[in-house]
Amino acid sequence: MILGNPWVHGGVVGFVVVNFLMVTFAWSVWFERKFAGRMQNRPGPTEVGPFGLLQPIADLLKLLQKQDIVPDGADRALFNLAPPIGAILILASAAALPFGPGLVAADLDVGVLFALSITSLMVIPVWMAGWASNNKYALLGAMRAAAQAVSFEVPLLLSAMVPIVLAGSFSIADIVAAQSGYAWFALWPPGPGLVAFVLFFLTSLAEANRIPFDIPEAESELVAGVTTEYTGMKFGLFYLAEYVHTLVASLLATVLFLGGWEGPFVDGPHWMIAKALGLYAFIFWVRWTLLRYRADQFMALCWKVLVPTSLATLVAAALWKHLS
Amino acid sequence: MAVGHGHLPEPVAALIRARAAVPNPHLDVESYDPEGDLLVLNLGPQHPSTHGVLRVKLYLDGEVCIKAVPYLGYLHRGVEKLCEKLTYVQITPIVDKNDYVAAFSNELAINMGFETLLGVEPPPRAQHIRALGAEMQRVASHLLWIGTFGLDMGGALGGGATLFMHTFRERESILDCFEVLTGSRFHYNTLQVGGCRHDIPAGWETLVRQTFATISARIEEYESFVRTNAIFLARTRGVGVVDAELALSLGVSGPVLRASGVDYDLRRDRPYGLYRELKVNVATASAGDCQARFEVRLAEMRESIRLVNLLLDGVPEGPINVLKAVKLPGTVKPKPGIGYAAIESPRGELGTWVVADGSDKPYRCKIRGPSLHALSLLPYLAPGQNLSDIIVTLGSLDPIMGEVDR
Amino acid sequence: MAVNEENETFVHPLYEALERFPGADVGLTTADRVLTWGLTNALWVFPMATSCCGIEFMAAACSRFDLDRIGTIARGTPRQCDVMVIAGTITVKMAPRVKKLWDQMPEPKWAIAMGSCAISGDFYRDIYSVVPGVDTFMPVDVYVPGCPPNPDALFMGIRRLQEKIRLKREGKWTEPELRPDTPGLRSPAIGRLGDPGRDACTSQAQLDAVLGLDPGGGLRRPDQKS
Amino acid sequence: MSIDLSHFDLVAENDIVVVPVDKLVDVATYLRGQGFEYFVYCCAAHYPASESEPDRALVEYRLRRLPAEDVALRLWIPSSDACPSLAGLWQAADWQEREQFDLVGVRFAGHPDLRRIMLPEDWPGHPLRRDYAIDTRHFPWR
Repeated sequence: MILGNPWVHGGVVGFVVVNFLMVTFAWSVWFERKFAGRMQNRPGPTEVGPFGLLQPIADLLKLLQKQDIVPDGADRALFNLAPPIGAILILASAAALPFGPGLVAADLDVGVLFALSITSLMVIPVWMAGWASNNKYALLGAMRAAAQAVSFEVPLLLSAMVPIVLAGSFSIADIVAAQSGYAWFALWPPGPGLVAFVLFFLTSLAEANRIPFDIPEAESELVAGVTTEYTGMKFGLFYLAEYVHTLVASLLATVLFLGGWEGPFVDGPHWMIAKALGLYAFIFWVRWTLLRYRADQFMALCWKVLVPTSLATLVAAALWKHLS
Repeated sequence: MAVGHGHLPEPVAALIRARAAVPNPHLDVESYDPEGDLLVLNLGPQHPSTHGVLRVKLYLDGEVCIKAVPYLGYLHRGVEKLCEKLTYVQITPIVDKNDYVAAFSNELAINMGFETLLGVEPPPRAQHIRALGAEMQRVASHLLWIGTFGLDMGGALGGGATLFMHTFRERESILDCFEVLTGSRFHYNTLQVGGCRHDIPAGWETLVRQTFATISARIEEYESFVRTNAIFLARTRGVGVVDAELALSLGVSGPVLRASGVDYDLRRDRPYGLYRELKVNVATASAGDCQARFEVRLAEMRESIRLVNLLLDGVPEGPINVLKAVKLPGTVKPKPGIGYAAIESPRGELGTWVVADGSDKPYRCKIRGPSLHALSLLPYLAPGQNLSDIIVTLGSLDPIMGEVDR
Repeated sequence: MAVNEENETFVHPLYEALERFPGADVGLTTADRVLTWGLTNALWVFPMATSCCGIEFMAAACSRFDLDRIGTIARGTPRQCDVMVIAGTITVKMAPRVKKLWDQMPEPKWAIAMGSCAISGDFYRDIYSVVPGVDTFMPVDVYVPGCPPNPDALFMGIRRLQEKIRLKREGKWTEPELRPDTPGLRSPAIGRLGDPGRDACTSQAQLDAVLGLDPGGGLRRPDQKS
Repeated sequence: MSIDLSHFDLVAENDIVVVPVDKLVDVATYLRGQGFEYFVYCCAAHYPASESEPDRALVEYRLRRLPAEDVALRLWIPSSDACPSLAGLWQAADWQEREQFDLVGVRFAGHPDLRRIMLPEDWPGHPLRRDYAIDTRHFPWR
């Protein structure tokens, strides 16, 4: 059977996954605007299409028509390369993410490591953009992003180690299988699992530059951070990378801690997607509620609180595994 | 009415104050940094959080500021020159645009300056309307400040925006009250020399009472925002500590001064108009940081709401202007002389210094805006601070560029 | 047509080739209509908010009026914006900066002059430091009169701009936007004409003032007889 | 409520003291020591030359001892002369004197940083002088 060929299978699943991510990105922008509007006593987009549903399409069409400006004194090659690299990297990170049994573009033995390492590469296009823009705000934003990524990688990986230790495998499929029977890692080992889940979630927020850790963007300080000089669709690609990054982080949290595609009635990708979107919406909720930390404060938070806690969690998980 | 001594125990607050050494705003950057390694960042004049068109030239070492040089005048509209060309009656709508979030206070200050020269006193009903308007304006102005302060900390795409939208909702309802009173949402042109132009319409008291009942219930939300939000506390505590002595020497007044522990309010200490009979509770805090300023403003809003409700009870009947036919320009002609009158605007001491030469136009009219003095704190506060903290400090000083540049 | 980096307009060769393709006209006009729809419904605004009108601009973005309803959001950087809303007085010191920010915006771009200060300088127009209207140094597409205009007036301005873009893209003739007549600027938000407390002499004085004004714009000088 | 300045041969009436130029710094130093630490304003008004008087400016400083004791120091400065600066005593005088220099054209001797504050550096003239036309052109912007 032709679908048995790993290349064909990977291609088909990858195509579906990438399109899923893109479509979710588009309408999550709509959802976020509506959601934020409801939080702020206003309706959000209403005029463009029914309930404003066509708003993302209009935004996309507009961004496509804008003039493409490369600022004077910018490093042209890096400036032009940064947005597509960001978008490609973040879409590639979804390759190892299974949406159901066998529904994965590339079933890697080290799936967790692959996804995490690719998402952590996102700092490179951001730094390229900040450096190449010839803009001080962008440079400051890139510096902040690099500092943030370097620090938050540590607790992110340490907390992701907890399900790996508990499941005894680096393969995402094995980790999900280990959680079957509703023994989700966020719930079952009562202490370390939940703590690791919260840590993973927090550090994912920081990785994806979401409030309260969005200091690389910091509109009120750095105008628009690294994207200050980007016009049209290049800005759109950064925007896409940011949202898809958040979505990938939600998907990862789902497979690592929330039992993946397991759920009542019928197991399947719909549960996976539902859980991930729930987390995704929660991130929006956090975003439109909280203020922003200062750079040094959240570095202190990372190194003084998150890293020791994640280490302790890892040790506790290892002990749990050893004793049971 | 002290709002407690801020959030910090007094010894700690004293320590913070002592540590806030006065940095030199005239630091010579050339000799400090002969290599030219500092990053020179021009914040503004068009920047999301410079509250208008302020430009601050920041010399940054990494992200830490070494020296901050504010450049003013991007909104210098020559109001003082314009006042020399217009008659006393025509000036009121012009000064509305100075402190554009508290237009009523501007009108009150300038007309009180003219009344000092003329030696007239508005009738009791007009005094009531003036005090009412000023207190309502104070609430509206502080609401806007809380919202923009949230924007400075949370960004236009985050929790700050949510706070901003909520405070604007309340502010809109106050503007509605003003619209019913004066016919205009924003720039009222409602006061004139010797009294008011617009009398209270029927049913207005009920509207105002309802509005302020709602707002006073919702202030609880903002209060809980201060007390329970860890990020807010982390961002404002101990940030931008204003030394009381420096503040006095810089002529800073209003909430910024009171948050530094100086118990001083013109409404109580140099009473004018109706405040001679009214007991005003002055809110102070001792810490002098951004959170103390937030708390003082919150307490002031509460006090203003109390005053509004009190004033609504006892509006006397009678005329609203002592002068006849003041609607026509040229009818107000004070004798030659120099007068100064000051009121407590939402931002502090808003004064008018008028020189009259016996004609129907002022010879020279200076508006002493509190924002200019508050902004002059920035070169002293910014050195040693992070870029993020400079934004927060600047926001907490609440400068309105229309009033700074005039 | 497109604009290259030297600000020259040119017809893309691909576009030329497409036009010769049979049946392309139907497809192209439809595509153009779709693109125009996208363009008009996602006008991101750069708030050039200098003074009072800036506060009303904020009010327009806030809950009662909500610019987001028609897909308009404010961005802090000119590079990502389509419409510059000049809200407030522009002084001689500020004008070069406004021009620079306008030049930094990518094509296609439009400008809305919000408030009488931006339109003509209003009563500051004779002041030594105030630019008498931003259209003296940059193009303006829509004028929104008022001092400051109510947020709903700004909404109407954005709607007018959308209509204008639509007509331009369809190649139809649009009425060139002129500075609004000064009588329009002076109309109060709530007419208190019928109020019993209003003196008849006020109405007469207003009428006289309106009749004595320069119908062409707002740039009348004291020494200049119309 | 007037402050005693008799050892300077000055009389305060209604908070207002007319001070000769050469005594300003001494009087101000004395007042600063007396607890007048709140600087309210520094204003200037220009008076063009008339038959009896040369071209001159009126400068007024207002100082306050909290809560409500005011003293206004009033000086007449001929245009050829400079007013002594009080920026060393009250920091607020720094910007206030710069503003009056910018707009009215009064020069302040001993000011640490006497530049224009409101108008661009290259602006000709001082707009709040009586002989300055309100609608002066400024190429190319107006």
